[in-house]
Amino acid sequence: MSTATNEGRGMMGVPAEDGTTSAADRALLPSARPVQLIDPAGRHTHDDRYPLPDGERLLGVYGRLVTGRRINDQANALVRQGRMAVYPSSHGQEACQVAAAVVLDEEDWLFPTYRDTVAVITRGVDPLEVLTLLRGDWHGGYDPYEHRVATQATPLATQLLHAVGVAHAAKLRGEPTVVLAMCGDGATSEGDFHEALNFAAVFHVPVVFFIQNNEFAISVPLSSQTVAPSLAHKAIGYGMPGERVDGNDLAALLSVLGSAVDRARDGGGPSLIEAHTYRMQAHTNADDATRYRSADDVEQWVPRDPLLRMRTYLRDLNLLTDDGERTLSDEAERIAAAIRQGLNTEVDVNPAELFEYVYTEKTSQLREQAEQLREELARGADPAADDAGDAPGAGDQATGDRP
Amino acid sequence: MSTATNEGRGMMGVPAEDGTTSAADRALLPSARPVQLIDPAGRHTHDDRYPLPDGERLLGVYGRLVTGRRINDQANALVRQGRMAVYPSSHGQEACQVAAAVVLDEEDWLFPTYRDTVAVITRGVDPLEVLTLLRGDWHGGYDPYEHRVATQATPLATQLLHAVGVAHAAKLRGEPTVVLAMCGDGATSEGDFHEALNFAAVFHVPVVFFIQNNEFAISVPLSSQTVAPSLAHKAIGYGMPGERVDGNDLAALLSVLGSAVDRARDGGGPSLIEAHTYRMQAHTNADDATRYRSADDVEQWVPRDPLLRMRTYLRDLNLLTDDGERTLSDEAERIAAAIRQGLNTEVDVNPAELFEYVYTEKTSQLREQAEQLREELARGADPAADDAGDAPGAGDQATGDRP
Amino acid sequence: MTQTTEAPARATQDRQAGVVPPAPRSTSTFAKALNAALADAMEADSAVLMFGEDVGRLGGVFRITDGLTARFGEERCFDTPLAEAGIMGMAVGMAMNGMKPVVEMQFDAFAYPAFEQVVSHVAKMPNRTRGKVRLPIVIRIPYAGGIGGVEHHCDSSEAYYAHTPGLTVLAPATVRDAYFMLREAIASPDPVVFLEPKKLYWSKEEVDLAELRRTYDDGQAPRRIGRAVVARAGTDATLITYGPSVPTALAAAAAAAEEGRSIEVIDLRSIVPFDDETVCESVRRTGRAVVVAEAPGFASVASEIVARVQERCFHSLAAPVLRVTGFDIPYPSPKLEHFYLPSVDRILDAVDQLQWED
Amino acid sequence: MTQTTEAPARATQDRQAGVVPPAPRSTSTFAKALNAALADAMEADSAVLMFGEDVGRLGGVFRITDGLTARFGEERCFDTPLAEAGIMGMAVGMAMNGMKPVVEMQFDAFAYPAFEQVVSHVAKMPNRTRGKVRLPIVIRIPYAGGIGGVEHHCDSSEAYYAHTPGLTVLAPATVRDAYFMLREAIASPDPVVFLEPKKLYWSKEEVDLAELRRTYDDGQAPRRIGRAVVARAGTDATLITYGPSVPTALAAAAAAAEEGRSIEVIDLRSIVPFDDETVCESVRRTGRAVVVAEAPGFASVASEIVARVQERCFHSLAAPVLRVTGFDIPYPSPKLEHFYLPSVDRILDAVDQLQWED
Ligand SMILES: Cc1ncc(C[n+]2csc(CCOP(=O)(O)OP(=O)(O)O)c2C)c(N)n1
Ligand SMILES: Cc1ncc(C[n+]2csc(CCOP(=O)(O)OP(=O)(O)O)c2C)c(N)n1
Ligand SMILES: [Mg+2]
Ligand SMILES: [Mg+2]
Repeated sequence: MSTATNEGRGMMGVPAEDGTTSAADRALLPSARPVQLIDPAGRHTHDDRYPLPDGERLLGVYGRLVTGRRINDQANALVRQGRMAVYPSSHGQEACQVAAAVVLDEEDWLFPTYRDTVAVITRGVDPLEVLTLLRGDWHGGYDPYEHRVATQATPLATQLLHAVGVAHAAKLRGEPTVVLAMCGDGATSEGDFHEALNFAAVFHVPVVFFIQNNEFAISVPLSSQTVAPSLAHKAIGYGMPGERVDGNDLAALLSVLGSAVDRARDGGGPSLIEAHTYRMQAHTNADDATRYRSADDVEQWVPRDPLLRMRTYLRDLNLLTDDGERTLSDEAERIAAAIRQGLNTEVDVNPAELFEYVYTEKTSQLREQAEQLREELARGADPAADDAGDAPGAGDQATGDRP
Repeated sequence: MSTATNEGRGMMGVPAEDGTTSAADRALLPSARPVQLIDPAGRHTHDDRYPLPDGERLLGVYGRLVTGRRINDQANALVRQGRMAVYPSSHGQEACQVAAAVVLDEEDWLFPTYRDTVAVITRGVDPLEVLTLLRGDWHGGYDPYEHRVATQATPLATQLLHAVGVAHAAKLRGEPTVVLAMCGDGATSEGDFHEALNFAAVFHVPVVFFIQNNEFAISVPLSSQTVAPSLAHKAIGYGMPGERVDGNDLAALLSVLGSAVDRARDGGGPSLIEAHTYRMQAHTNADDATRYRSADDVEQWVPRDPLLRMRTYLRDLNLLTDDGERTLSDEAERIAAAIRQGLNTEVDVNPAELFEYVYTEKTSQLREQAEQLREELARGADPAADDAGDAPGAGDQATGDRP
Repeated sequence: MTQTTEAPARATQDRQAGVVPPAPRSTSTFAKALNAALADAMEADSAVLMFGEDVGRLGGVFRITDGLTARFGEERCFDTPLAEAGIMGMAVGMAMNGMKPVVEMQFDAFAYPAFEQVVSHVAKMPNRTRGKVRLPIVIRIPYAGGIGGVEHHCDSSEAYYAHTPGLTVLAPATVRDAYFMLREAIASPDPVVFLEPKKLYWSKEEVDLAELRRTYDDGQAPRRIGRAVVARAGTDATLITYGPSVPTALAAAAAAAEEGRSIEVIDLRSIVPFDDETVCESVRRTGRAVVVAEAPGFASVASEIVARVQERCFHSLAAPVLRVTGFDIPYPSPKLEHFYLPSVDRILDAVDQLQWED
Repeated sequence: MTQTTEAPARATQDRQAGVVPPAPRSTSTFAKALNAALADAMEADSAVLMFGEDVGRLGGVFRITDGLTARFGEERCFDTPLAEAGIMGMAVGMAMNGMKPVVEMQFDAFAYPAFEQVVSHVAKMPNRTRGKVRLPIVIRIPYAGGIGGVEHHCDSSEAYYAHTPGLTVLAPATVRDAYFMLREAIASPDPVVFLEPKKLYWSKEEVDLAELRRTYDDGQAPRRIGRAVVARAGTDATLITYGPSVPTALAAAAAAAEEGRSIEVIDLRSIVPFDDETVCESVRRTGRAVVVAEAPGFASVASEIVARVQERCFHSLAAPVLRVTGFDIPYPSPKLEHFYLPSVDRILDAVDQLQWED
């Protein structure tokens, strides 16, 4: 057989007749290019299927973008200052972060990853509670029920199945809840991604799967992760529609995600949306990105910055003024200051809590063990004083990448 | 948004423009209908891309089909007679079984499932060695290296990854090995299926994934397994071509599988082939299929029998004569008789072997334990005599479904 | 933990708790008791859901869910696609959102694909969220061997779960316990791994399932999570066991009685939490103990029991605590499994080695 | 198993085996020793491959594979898609087909998605095929805590593997052992779970890696699989430990010495196979033992050690064998982990409880 290209050919290298792709197939495949409504230069680009959100809406959400960027910068600074162990920054991905949060209603659920701190905060969760985890105080810091935001645990793709379960339960009770579940490009390789999409499709539950394709999984580029035409092309294999969108275009994200959420709420079932974006910084502060990509690679994405283009667009239409910008940056600064202050205040961690939540009621084993620790502490033992290992401190730069 | 059908519409319910599907996409999508070269009435049906194998070849392989059916019938009978604990029959799927084996060269590898006994025997493995497992003598009975056939272990979809590894090793050494890896429709839901296809595509290794879609996973119909347009539509999500084929049409299977194997050998990478067939009997003898499907459902597939149509085709062309048929059924009977005789001869199982193969060299722990058992047996203890549980014997009909 | 010391024989247990057991009117199998427990729990609480592979129309490969779909509808008892991590992960989400999912893993070894979901989420989510998110999930696992199953159909996997903090791990051994413990597991706010010994599915007892339901619903069934029970009273040595090995241990005790040795048998029922009190009370009294379990012995629940007993009862021990467990090998093929399983003979051998003075 | 009884101190071990150790010329970290072992093994045998997540250009998140891709090419050391079952399953196939794959699971908890492949195939395939298919796979797992990692980055998962027949389970604690044991693991025809204590990655020793290579290649390195070592000689009590807890146990022994108690420390190194001989020789001599390990104690490797020691050394024991382990809780967050980890104080407390006569 041939080593010839597959372009325009059937599976076995024989040219396919035109029209073998059915209308049903086309409905599930993503558009040929990622949906874009505002180009990097800040100009509106027309799209037949996705309307441009109006100016007021864009202006409102742009403010969240400014805050989101400020949060990323602030968090990075706090890590450098040793106030936080680690921070997986979403710098450059803020349009995805903000859009994911604002397209949801109150009764909806958001399932973030460890990188989606800005999305979680945009949804309304107290920043200090969000950062509890990264500060090392506890494995989670906010009540998932308060704003309907799941925990940011690190086992990749596992949360997508939880999202399906939450949506399934809501559907069984006839509630209008939609669930937006986020993951990265790397996470799409995990078996749980596959099982989550299939379960969602088979049970026809209201989940929007939202992939932030930022081209890297730590050091591994997308090309080593998949050779599919796009990640959105995975959708048809589950019988759900897939779409791709410019992940640095806030307007396109709002429109595409918004319409997927509407569709899910109206009983239209799940869908898969891939946003093309870029991880502008290292995986986390513990990572050394120079080992696997050049500054030039990163440089190319600077002009595509999500804030830049939205700002240009809004300024060109005079929706955003100097005054308006000041107001937005003041607001962002206010939030950053609160985070700074909060993280500079030491929080008491109580070792007795270690035994509190493992079971609803402590087992007799845990009662004994809690008592042992209590006695040790009462005797004034300081377990930290005598670690004989050669352990580096938390956040050691050479530790590699966490989470 | 709409509750309207998605037919001919973009993801969000807006009609898609024609031509959004690229030629590259079309090359990876399966044909609109399963490839068929000989219809149920035994008539050749033309296909642009897949040539009909010549008569001699079809006649040769038809003989294997007759033998395969006989093996299924014989094994079922032996289970009824209590000579074997359990048998997952491929009755009705023999065209898939035989084709999967005969399209491979000697240097290739076959990765079967528990249901693919006929494929394994067709590849050349001694039937009695194959049945060791189902007879309960040991967890496997043949040397995988002798005919390059992996074990028939039951954890679903796990073997697909092993197949990728075997192909990858061969590729690294520059060997021409192709690996054909089989699984069922149900197994496509497992995470390992997803990971295997993705690994194969990313590493561009010579694996042909061959799904026998027999419409059931024990009691669960395909419609509860997936809502994809077809299982072959999953291929594009990995960037490999997918194809579907009439799984009861031996000619189409030989052509489609053969061309996928050629392509893989020529460096064209992996592909996914879905055969539409039907499990004519219960999942295993321990299963009660009347609980989940009607006799009518099964009846509809009788006229599509893979032997029937091939026989008609060959007789119509006078390639198959009365004499020829007799020869074939004599040969099948000879093999069945050997199986019968073999299974009626009790095999000695040696408990000392239990400790022999866990490690290359017994650990001191296992040496002690082997010695304990040896002593017990030397003392004449008969562990079987005193089981105080309420266990049914092996193969109890009510046990449910094994494997 | 209290009733057992005073009430060594299992038969008197409910009576002690103030329940007058009715004259048994009918018999039930272990499987049927589980089926009834599921039905009664679903009847009592609409948040209880049952799902997994083949649990719908087929009623499960062991028929434990028989009739539930017909009775409660496809939304309450249903088949999933064939993917165990999927089943477990979806259960986590459902439990997060107000449901009480009961999931069936078709066989023990087929729960392994769900291991990450179980260890990293089911067991840890309540702790991670400081108790805000409780996961009232029951993971039903047809468990262990002795049924002539092919490879991967007879694993004893309790150690994996018992070693994982956050999970409750139960293994009933009688028809009554099967019913009450499954009801209790479903009612528990914590995730429960519920191990159903396959070889006991067809065991029978004289029980009236309607009676059990009334007893349970009236709050009259004594708690079983965390409570071992003395299945047979004795004075010379203690056999500590659970699940599929309970009948074997009882048979061994009966055989020993004929030889004049009085052996106590403790059925743990609850592996986690562990009932130190009942176990230690017995061993301190008898001074000798053998742990019997089907799983390979190395780093197992049996190891734990030996370790705890010698830690806590050291000075009462006249001999080392011994173990009769599966060998440290993969579970054997059907024709060889009887060489592997703890047997009456092997238990009696171990008892003989307990350094009797005479 | 032989050298240890006569050669209680680790330093003399290689000398005993006939190797004259050269004067140490340089120092190496644990991490660098692992890196050298991989490179040397790949140099020695072209069938050795290294793959996993980020092990290529990045050199692994802990840099254990640093430079291997540059030196041996992308076909010998490479990144995979992000899927652990995929990595493990592909390794099985590669091992079936003549390769010796070394795979890295990025962190302990991220090996769980591969659990089914490990338990149902890696551990069982050789047995299933009556030894026809051997699987010379090494599963490298950055292991355990003490590094201030977030949740899921500090699990001690050895019990899951040690309980699974068919796996060899190793945990080095010194730089020398890191090198020699990884070479031995790669050379083993059996699958090895190789646990690398994260907190020891940056520990240093005076060793010359080139010298270690020569020693190993000349067949002069004494076997370590199945061989414990006396890391510190003593007469009053024995601490039995492995991996990340070895330095802590040694520090406790040093502290006890100041109080006039002579404590022997045994570094198991090899969890499976287990070196009963070395352990029991010591305990029979000292009459007292404490097992130290970081994993939750319930149904753990520590339980197994206690069980075996009391089974085999019962009449030598002056006190119960005690355990200092992690609590039965999920591994704590960075700010709380020091309350969880076995500490010198906690070990000394346990030693104090060993019922000393004076
Ligand atoms: C199951 C699992 N395996 C490995 C890891 C380690 N890990 C953490 S983040 C990461 C890369 C994730 O890449 P991607 O999904 O693209 O998300 P991104 O970091 O780019 O947002 C890896 C391998 C993990 N957290 N979970
Ligand atoms: C991981 C795993 N889960 C569950 C099972 C139990 N099981 C055995 S066969 C089967 C159905 C498989 O269906 P399919 O893949 O369509 O193959 P078929 O039996 O139709 O050939 C199930 C659920 C298993 N063997 N492995
Ligand atoms: Mg990414
Ligand atoms: Mg099927």
